[in-house]
Amino acid sequence: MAHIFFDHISTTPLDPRVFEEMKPYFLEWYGNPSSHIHDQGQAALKAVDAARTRVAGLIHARPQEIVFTSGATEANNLAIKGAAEAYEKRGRHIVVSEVEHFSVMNALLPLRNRGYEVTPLKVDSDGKADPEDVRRAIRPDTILVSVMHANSEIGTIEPVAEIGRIAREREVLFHTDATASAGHIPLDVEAAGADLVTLSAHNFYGPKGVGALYVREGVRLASQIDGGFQERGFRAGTENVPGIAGMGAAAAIAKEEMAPWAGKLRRLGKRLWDGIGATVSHLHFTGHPVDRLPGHVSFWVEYAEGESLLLFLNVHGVMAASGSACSSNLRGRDEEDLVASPVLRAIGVPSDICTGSITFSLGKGNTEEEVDSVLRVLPVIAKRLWEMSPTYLDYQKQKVQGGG
Amino acid sequence: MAHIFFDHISTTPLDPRVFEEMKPYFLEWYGNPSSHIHDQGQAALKAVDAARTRVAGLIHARPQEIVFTSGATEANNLAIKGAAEAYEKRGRHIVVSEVEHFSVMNALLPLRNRGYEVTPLKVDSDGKADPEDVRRAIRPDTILVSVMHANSEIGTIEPVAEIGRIAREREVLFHTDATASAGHIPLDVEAAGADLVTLSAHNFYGPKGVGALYVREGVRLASQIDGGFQERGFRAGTENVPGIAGMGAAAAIAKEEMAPWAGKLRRLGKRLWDGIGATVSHLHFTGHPVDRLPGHVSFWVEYAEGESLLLFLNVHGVMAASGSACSSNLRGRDEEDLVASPVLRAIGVPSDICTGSITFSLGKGNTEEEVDSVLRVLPVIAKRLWEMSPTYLDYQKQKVQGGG
Amino acid sequence: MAGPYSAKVMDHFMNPRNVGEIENADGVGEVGNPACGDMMRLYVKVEEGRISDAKFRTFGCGAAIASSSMLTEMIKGKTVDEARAITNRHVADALDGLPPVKIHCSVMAEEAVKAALDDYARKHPG
Amino acid sequence: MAGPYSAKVMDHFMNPRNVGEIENADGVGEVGNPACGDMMRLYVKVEEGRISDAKFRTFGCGAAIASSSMLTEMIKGKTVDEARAITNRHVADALDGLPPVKIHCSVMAEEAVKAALDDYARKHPG
Ligand SMILES: Cc1ncc(COP(=O)(O)O)c(C=O)c1O
Ligand SMILES: Cc1ncc(COP(=O)(O)O)c(C=O)c1O
Repeated sequence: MAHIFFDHISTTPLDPRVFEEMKPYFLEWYGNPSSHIHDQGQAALKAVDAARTRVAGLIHARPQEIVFTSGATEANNLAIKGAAEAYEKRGRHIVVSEVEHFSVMNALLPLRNRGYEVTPLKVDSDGKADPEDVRRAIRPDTILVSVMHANSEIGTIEPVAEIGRIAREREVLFHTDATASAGHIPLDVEAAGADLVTLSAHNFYGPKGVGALYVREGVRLASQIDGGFQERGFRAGTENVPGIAGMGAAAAIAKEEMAPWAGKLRRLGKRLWDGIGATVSHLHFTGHPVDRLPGHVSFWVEYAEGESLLLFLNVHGVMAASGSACSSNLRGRDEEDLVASPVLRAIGVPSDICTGSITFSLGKGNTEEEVDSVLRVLPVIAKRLWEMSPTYLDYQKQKVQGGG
Repeated sequence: MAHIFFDHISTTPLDPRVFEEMKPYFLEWYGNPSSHIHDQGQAALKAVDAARTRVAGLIHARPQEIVFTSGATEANNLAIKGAAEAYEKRGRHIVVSEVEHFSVMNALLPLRNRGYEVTPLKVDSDGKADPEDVRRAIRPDTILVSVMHANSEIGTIEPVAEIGRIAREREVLFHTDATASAGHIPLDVEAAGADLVTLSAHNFYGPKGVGALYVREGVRLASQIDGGFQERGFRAGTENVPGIAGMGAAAAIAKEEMAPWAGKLRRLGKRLWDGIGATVSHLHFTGHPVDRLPGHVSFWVEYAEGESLLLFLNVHGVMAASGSACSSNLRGRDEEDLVASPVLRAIGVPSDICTGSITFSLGKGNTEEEVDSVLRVLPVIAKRLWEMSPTYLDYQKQKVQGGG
Repeated sequence: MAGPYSAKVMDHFMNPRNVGEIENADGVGEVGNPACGDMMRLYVKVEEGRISDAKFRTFGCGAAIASSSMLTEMIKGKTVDEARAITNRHVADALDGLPPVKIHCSVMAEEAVKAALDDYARKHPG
Repeated sequence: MAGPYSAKVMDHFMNPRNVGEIENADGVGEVGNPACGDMMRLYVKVEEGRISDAKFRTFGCGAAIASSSMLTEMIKGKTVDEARAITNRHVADALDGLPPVKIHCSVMAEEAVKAALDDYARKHPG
């Protein structure tokens, strides 16, 4: 059967070259970097330092500005809670876009409980925040602005450079979550005016279990995982050496090959976008049509529910994600998870029909043939679900009545 | 040159069988468990669930009581901060032994700053806590007792079953950090009366970057890394699937082979202990002589400094750790790190001579020949350092004067 | 790869039984709400106190569609009282189980049959 | 594998120059404290205002031993004033650098030579 992976936004396959660079640190050089007095530890420490330089290179930072974490979620928690606690004396007000990932939104909850105030930034119907809104939202007690680089669900790229400039003018820290974008589109911490940047290895063909937070020299953070003195005191715990080496390798490869990857993904993405638009009715694209992640095609289909779409796609060997929380609610907290995603609500999609949202996110290994396969099966699947749906039936009856 | 790794307490080599079980989750089944609606995600979710069952099996727990983390440090932080915050209304008093790892001790700092009180438990000269001290330390507002299962620096095994029983009688949560012991000596969460247990994969031939916290059914914890709904809400972030699969494999192997490993390590450890005692003068063993980790031999040598001992050992291909902070102070905060370790101070080693402490921690791959090699080089190294040392010179002069 | 669902669920999801409408149904029950991700409409034909036919249309996830399909199979041929006695547990068990967070889909099926039979009772008093 | 130190440091650590005592030294300087992990005792012989011999004993880490050894090499043949001008930076540079947290070992060497020359000055006033 076909095995068409169009869910790169959830995770990417490890690049085999990255795996090769990780391998020596499993069986041969397994040392703990803190035990660098001996050869095993020294080899591990060198691997971590080399990876730090490579990750820094991806975003034009300096090696000592990279703090390795267990992933993007931890990096976002460290950025938000760490900055809030470190700059508490200066103020307790934070500005965030309303389309941030749960790992930013939920990191704010314990802070709110402790009296911090959060101003959410609205986005337009393409999912973009307005830098002028950031200017208006900043108060004398604002300590942090957090706006993501690109949205994973709808693909929209945010105007981070303008937001960073405004934050800097007002002497407020600027954090950007680049989980979905890093390694895929260029990101320069200077150009973005960013003080804190979240990166995730498994989103750019690196391993799971490792991420990084860029921390601009001079920026303070309260560490969130306390213990030994690793990562210059920002993050305790024995380093995930093979994982970090893998993140370094993935960063080096991405830096080198990002441009051709993006070129290919834009071509494939356009083919998919145009094809879907032409063949599936009752379909609405989401996110910005131009300022979006390469190879990212997101939309919702009326009268069809997301999980059912995904299940049928999977039966045809096509793996994708649903923007609605529904697709992951098999382990959700409770039935409330069944509602439409906050991002779709933020861009104004009516909540009674947007449970049918789909995100196709292509990767460097995908092909035109795979796109064409998806273009063949999607209309069939949509039709099948419509024919089962009471809402579609009502719509058709109304149309007949309206016409008659 | 020889490559004699006697530093298993810092980390262990990955078991090649564990690596084989991790491999499929790098290149072939790279899915995100949250995307379990499709085959890739489903394979990942199954791997995580299978590993959960295996890790639970190692400590006689139920699968749903295992929360995967990025390692022992994070697990200790989650246990201490998570329990403190969740049970804040009941009280703000915590009891810990004074020989806990930094990841317990330093996790208490932000809590102290918020008004929590901590009662340290003294240990005797072998490093053992007294359960009766725990009984005396518990107050009406005590919410948590934390005493490690075994100490990594001096090898002593603590009387956790007695402590657990007392904590349970008094309806106080009991956390034990089993980083150094899990996979090496039996641990049954029922027998230990433990509500929270910290585990670390890379300490029992599993991969770095993954650990677990056992959370007894019904125990509440405030999550410390917030975001998506992974690990039943205790810990957000995309799972480190290959790492978790590796931890599961390592747990299954350890459960099976722990007894023969321990038998071998006790033999090798005795050979090393007896040999060192017979050949190196001015040597003092640390930790309990009997209730200690198999293959763990720790001591300090008068008139010799730890880092120099380690450097010379490494020149001879022997890799070990120093109990003094000195060995890792190349990246320490400042010169204060040069002082003797808190554990050695706690067991009463005079701080002006204990910088020469050494921990040899053997693993399942070590041999008698390796032990004998170390027994040959250690006396030579000690002598060499003494001959360079002004304190040894003074000692000898005094001896001559005393004798004359 | 089995996916999150049992083989039985997947079979009923991919080959749902009794999809459609019944013209002049004796009872129609509608439960759920598309805004919450699922909605089911159940049609029953009742002859001599027995459900002689049942059809459904459902908007929803795999479990919702499979529960609807299974329900129609279960109620056909049953008396009204027997059908009323069907619980969500019966539906879930007949599907070889549902993931815990999908139990509400079987609840929806239970509610749908009750709603349809209430409608039948209203239309056929006495 | 190079270890945490430069090849120069490792050479001076493993083959330290001028270990020992000078009987009837013209100056002896002792700095550091074993409780802090390192202690150095430096002996100098001064002839016609020049350091004609230097020996040391050091308790301490690799950097402490290497700094001591390098220091004795550097001061031999120097005038007292030239030796006094030696800074920790000179010692560290001569060793091809030290890790940042080990800089204090070169500071100890600088202090040892000053202490030894102070002792010399006390014993040889005028
Ligand atoms: C924008 C964004 N930030 C953060 C995360 C969290 O990443 P992880 O689950 O790898 O920690 C995600 C995951 O999908 C994301 O899309
Ligand atoms: C007893 C104990 N607990 C916790 C830790 C922390 O482990 P990690 O650095 O792998 O997070 C260690 C590490 O040496 C330890 O010895």
